[in-house]
Amino acid sequence: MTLTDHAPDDVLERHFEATIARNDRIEPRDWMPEGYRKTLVRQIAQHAHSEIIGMQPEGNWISRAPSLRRKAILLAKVQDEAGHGLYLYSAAETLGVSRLELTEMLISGRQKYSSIFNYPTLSYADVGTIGWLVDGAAICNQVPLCRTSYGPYGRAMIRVCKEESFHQRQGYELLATMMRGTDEQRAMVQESVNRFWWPALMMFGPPDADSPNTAQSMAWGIKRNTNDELRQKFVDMSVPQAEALGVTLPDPELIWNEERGHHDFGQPDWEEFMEGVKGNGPCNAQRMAHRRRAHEDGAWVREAATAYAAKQAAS
Amino acid sequence: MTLTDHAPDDVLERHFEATIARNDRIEPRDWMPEGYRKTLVRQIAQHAHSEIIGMQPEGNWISRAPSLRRKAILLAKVQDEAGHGLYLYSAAETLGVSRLELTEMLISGRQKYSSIFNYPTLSYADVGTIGWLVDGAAICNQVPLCRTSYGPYGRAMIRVCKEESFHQRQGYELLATMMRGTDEQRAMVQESVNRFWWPALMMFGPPDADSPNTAQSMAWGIKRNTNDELRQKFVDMSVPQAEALGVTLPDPELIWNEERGHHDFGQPDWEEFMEGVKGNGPCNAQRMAHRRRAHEDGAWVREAATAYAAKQAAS
Amino acid sequence: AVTLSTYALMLGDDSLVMSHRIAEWTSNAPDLEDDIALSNIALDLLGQARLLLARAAKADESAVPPLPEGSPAPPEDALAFFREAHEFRNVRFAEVVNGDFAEATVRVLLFSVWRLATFEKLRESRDHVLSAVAAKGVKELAYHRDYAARWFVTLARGTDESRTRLITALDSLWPLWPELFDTHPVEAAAAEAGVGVDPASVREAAEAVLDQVFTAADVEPSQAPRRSGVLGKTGRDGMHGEPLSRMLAEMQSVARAHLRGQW
Amino acid sequence: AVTLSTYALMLGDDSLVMSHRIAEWTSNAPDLEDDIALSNIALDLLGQARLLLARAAKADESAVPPLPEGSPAPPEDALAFFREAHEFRNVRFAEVVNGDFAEATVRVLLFSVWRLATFEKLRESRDHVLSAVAAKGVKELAYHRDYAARWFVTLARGTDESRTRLITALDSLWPLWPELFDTHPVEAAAAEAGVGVDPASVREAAEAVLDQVFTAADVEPSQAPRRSGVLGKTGRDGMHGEPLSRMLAEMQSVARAHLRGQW
Repeated sequence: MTLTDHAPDDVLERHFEATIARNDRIEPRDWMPEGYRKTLVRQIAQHAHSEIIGMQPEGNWISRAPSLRRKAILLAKVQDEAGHGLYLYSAAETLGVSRLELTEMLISGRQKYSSIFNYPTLSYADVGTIGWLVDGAAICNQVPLCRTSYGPYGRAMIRVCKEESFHQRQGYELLATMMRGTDEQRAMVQESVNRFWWPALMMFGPPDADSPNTAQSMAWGIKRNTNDELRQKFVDMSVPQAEALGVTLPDPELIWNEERGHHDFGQPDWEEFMEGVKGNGPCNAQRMAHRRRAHEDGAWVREAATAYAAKQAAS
Repeated sequence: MTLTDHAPDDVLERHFEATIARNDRIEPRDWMPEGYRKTLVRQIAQHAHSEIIGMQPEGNWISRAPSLRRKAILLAKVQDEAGHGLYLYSAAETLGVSRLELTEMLISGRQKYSSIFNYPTLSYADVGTIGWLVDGAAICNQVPLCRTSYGPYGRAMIRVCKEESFHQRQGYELLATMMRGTDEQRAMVQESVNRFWWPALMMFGPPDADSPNTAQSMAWGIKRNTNDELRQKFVDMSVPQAEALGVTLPDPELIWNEERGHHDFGQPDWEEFMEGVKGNGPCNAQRMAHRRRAHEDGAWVREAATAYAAKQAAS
Repeated sequence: AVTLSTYALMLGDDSLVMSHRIAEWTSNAPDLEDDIALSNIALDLLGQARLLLARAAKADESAVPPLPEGSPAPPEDALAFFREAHEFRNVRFAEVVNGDFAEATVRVLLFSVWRLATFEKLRESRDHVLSAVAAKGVKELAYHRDYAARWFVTLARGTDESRTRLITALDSLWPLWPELFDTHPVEAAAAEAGVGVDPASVREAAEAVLDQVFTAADVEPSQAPRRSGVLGKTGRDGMHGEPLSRMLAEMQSVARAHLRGQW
Repeated sequence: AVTLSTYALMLGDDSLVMSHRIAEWTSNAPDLEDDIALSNIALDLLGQARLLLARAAKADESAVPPLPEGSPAPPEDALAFFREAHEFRNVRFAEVVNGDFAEATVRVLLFSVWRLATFEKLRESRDHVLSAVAAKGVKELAYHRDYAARWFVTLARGTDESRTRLITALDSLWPLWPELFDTHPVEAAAAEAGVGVDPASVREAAEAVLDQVFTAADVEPSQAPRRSGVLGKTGRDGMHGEPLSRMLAEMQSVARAHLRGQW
């Protein structure tokens, strides 16, 4: 008999809290508070949706990749994002929701995905910049999640992070190669970095003062750092990389603060961020329409697979 | 009272034949033999369908026209083809069939269009070659039809021919301009002419010996020349134009025959021609699918227009 | 001269990109009459684009991308076929990927109502080329507007399906409507110099015309919120959506494959 | 060497063009597993294309389009990004515009069954590069075939709609099946020289495999007649359909905009 089966709620709750306190993992069959479960489902689903929607901005350039090697790298990367979506939906499924339900939540707009993917990709340099800055920011967000209290999520994140850091290096390498190319290519890289720097900073979410759910998530061990802590870490990490690359980060307030031992930096445009969250960003409608169409176009295929499986089972 | 209303059939028939013999026009309200009507509907419909399907091979290059002037010329030309379709469907409607019925005959494959449009357009030179050779062959076919015995058809043809000869000059002028350009452009023109020469010869239909309907159509004054007569005329006309352009017509048997006062020339591949007629040409499936899709996509619009008109009439 | 050039480029790019999208309807319209009408609209806009781009080139030759020696391409072609997406200054409205016929109806209606209000004022431009383009354009655009308004009312009052499609199309394009009336510094300067029109100054006139159409169609104005740009930048700044670079890849492919080509 | 080069180009172009079409499914498949599987197929084919085009370039350097001095593009990229449509030697089957998922299923099935039969023999090529590509490719193609065959049976035996769509797809692609087994003079010469495979020699093997799949799916072989070429020429002669030049306009756009670009 495991503890889950018949123990009264307060015993279970004490057990849950002790597990969290020990930094041990909660597993699917363990008892967990409903709020914990809901928060996790929301967070994992949003993360999974982000991987799936995130296939579009980069996928936009697969057909135009300027060398066969880059085409292979990009195609494999977008494929990995589908794979990440798959792990994460599986992790969410251990909490009792199906992938189909979650997909419908995405398509109907009831669940969100990362706003970064509502920005358009406008040149091939964006493939590199997304790798470097967007995947870089994602890694800062996600590395702590490898130690998240929910087992399946944490294990999924370990795989995801390993691949993401590979993608980040590939993105950086593309930009570095382009910087060794023509003047037009260097200008393309700089322009791309100008566009993605601020949206990348937004990926850590609003400033801590405006992020009411952070405390509970941290208490539950779902989240391990505040938004502002992670954002600072990302900035500190990116500055020397930008220097090595030879690009300028488009923030006049960006400067090393000897006293803090960190960089000071400016604030992104949180109003534009909120427009994106509300659905009014430059590509929200396009991303949602694409996902909805793909899902609807696939309905007859999924039905056929179900019908065939049923016939096989019956025979 | 006109002759049509109550006169017995043999009187009507004699009147019809006398009109034909005088080279006068038969008009919609005149009596006509059923075979004459059917032959005309088939021929006019096929001609109208050819204009409509013929929009596709050239339309394929509107989005890629290499100068703004050429883009305007090409767009206007394809638009004219839609206009020709319109005149011709109207002429057919005077014989008691509706445009919608005819469109459905086209889409279901029960009526044909000119096989030339089942060849693909593979370079911008094809826009010029279609103007020069395909429109040129069409004009040879159509000029005599301006004197065809059925009034509305003849009058439609007068308008069509006037515009076609304008298109032919534009096509020739494009090729002439390209021939003054780069080596690649000259090669492109020659390759295009190589591809379209034989299909253009096929536009006059099979050799007279294999064209059983010609005699009746000529007796009725629907057709004014045999296939081979028209083909000869086209070859004789094209040879000096090709020379002026600086391209070679891809027929080793092509040579001036002093005795006949005409060019001798080789035979096109009539087997390939028949494959096209049977639906197996390189683009038949694509052309039909395009037309079918456009027609089906427009169904709700046509329904809305009908519903709106009915509401307006009722109020 | 740079102001005039950039201003003409903005208007020219709107016309060129919009013309390209409308021309994609050729051989795809619901009926022959509409195929012809849409080609006609595309042709009118293309004609405007040629004159406007030529004006942009003449006002500031440095705006024209350099072509290899021996290229006979006129400057308006160099501008159309040899700039990258971020150098295009058209409003994002013009570049959106085509939808169904309801979308084409709304697209032509909104564009022509906006552009007509602009050209009515632009007839007074101190620049004789711009004023001539506007004077000719006003007649063309009035025809485009009337064609689209007729279909707008027909679809709104036709069947349930056509009404639903029309309203969906209106909601899908409406988020880009406010951007048409944003005043870019170049437009402000052009207006100041008496050669151009401040877009903000024509909003009232344009919306009054639209309201008439909406009323005739018994359609409520859309409530769809404005689509934001990227870091506050939109089409006029060269900040576009993803579809423009794809459109240009196709549009420019033949011209770029033959750098010294004669056409 | 010219024979070997052209033969490798033919195989390489098949893989490249087919890979491009399959990659267009990315982010569009009916389910994540299929998105991943199709990307995988596209990646395998792309890998084959790179090796085959590199072999073509090495066997005959004159086959490689000249690039401006300073271009660091490797020869396989020069071949992929700087040839015109008529210089591509792929079978027309590979270039057809994508349809629905049934079409993707039939496309991958027919292509992989054909190519697998070819590669099984090509493993014996006297050319070590071709034999190595074939040896590796056989495993990849067997996976592609199995994936497609599974879906072929599933769709055939799933719902009425899926069965209808599958048969429609089979009839739409079948007219290009016979062309896969036409022997081009270059292929005949390559087979003669012991470096290539005569396509005609693998038809029986390929059709035997297909028949097994058809039987499992309870589907009759298609009766759709062969699609003719232009003046007897088809893909292997550089005579393609309209879609190829559009595909290339997109595929080559970035590479061509940066003639000296480093990527």
